[in-house]
Amino acid sequence: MHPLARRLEALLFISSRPIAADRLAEACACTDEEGADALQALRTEYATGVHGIEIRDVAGGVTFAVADDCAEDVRRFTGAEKPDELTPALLETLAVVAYLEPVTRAEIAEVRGVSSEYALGALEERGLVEQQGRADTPGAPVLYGTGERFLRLFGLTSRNELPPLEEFSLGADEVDEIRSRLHANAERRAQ
Amino acid sequence: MHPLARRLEALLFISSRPIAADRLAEACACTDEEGADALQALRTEYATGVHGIEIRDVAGGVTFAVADDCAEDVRRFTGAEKPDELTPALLETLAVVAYLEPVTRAEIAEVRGVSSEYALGALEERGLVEQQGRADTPGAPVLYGTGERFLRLFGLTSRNELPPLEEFSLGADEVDEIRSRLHANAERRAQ
Amino acid sequence: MRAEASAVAAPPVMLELDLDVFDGPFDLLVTLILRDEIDIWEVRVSRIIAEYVVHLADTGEFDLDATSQFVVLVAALLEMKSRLLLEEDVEEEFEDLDPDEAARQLLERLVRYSQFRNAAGSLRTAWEEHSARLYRHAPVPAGLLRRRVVDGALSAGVLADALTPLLREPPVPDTSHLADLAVSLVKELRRLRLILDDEGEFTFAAVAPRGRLERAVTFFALLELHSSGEARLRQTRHFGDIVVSRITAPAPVIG
Repeated sequence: MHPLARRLEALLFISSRPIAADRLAEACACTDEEGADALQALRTEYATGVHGIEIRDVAGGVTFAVADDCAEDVRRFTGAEKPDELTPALLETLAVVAYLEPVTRAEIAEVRGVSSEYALGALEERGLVEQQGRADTPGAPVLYGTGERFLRLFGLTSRNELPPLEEFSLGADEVDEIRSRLHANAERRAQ
Repeated sequence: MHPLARRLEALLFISSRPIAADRLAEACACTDEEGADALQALRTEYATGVHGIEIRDVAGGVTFAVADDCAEDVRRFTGAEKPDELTPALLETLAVVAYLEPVTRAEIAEVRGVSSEYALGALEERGLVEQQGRADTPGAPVLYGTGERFLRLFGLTSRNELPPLEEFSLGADEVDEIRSRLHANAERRAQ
Repeated sequence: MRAEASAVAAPPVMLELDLDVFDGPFDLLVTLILRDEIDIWEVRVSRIIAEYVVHLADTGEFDLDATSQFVVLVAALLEMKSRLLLEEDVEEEFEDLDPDEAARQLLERLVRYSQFRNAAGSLRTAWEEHSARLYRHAPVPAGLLRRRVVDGALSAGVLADALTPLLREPPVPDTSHLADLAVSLVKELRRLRLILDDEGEFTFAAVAPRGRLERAVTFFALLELHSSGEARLRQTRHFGDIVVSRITAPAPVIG
């Protein structure tokens, strides 16, 4: 194998976190181009199905992960459990944080229409949401955001990979339907 | 690569401790002979100089380790890494492990009242908590405990030096009493 | 809407009421209010609470489910009342806000919220595909660590501190203030009526006691005075002081 690729392999093996391409080059004291070539060689070596581990691009870097078809054996052996399911309330709160971060608890509550204190606590405990300082507004409320673990568990390289929020807009029909229902209500109340 | 060798590779990659040869066969649900063949195939694949990691035989079994000629890159990389803080959730989990070890994941979750999967993983990553075999109870859950790095970080020579819980006049050696009190409180909190 | 849903789902609160405007089971009263068949202004929430406290004392049975249900419904009634109270001010402030405009604003909020709800759906798909993937969580062997672990970098005392909160018994929830509240609400009403008779007008800040709970009781008493038509409440800006003025003439002095 490419000598530089071997060194990258050792780094990826040892690090518990994904490593960005420029940090890899830095650690190997090589140019970015040499690093990119070596990484390409490593990707070829670890193409799907060849080894029991694969190269994954997540959370702003590169990392090794167990190949999907070997995961069951590993899980049985290590007793590792799958992460707990996320309830709809947790997923919804997480979506608000991920799209609006840095975001305060009050802003989250405003979007969701309900207090999200419990959901935020549960997401923090699971390491999916973290406190990222305080806002410069009166009361200096805590700002929440997502971190590396969020990207990893959702298979994202960066938050930019989240589909644009506009993609999730309601269809024109649905908006019309809600509008007419609201108008009917307003009229009834005005009478 | 040999399909069974891929599964062994995944197991060795994920495990932070050496795995005994007979346990490898068991984990892959194959005969000892098949296991030995697969391991031999893996040894050939990872013969010195081929990859950045190698297979080593150490006390207790087989493990992956960084190839000697790649060690300097790894050191350069770890030297540049920033130390992580221990968040309150991590400290609490670490305290539960330190005072109750050996302890299962389920027991930690019960006394803390929240799933501690993420916290345990993060502590393992930092080398503060390690897997120490399996319990003799149904499902043979993994037992967690602290290790040498934990003692050094906290300036202890042995676990007997853990500070007594003064408010409760419990000594560090009174594990049974700490355990039963934690469980009683967990139950009360769940009501 | 939420109160309506829970009224269907949870066990009924077995409480017979005998109020000026209504005579029958509590659940029926709530249903009638929700259907706009009884005006909530006519209902004195403090009376309902007082009756429930008496009911609990009489039966000597404490049904946790039914009581939680009762608290939820009473809270819903109070919320409706306080909203109605605020409506006057809101209308003054946004005189131009016609029903169509209100509907438009609500629509905007709903549309925005539904984007996030749908985004949560797409996150679920990603979670199902990626969350179970296995990464290595192993410490770097000591020989490969340039940044060595510093002996005693952390004090062992923090471990004891971290464990201590878990060893402390969780406090028993104190519900005694529920009964106290009902009693002091009656007392507080009496006090405010006396001030109103004497002064004709006063402000919330001038009469409210110090404690948070006590202030809440004073506030509920104001709501009662308003609903019974005894006083008019004015608040010129949000979180500003509330001016309370007498509506009914004081009883004529005879002889």
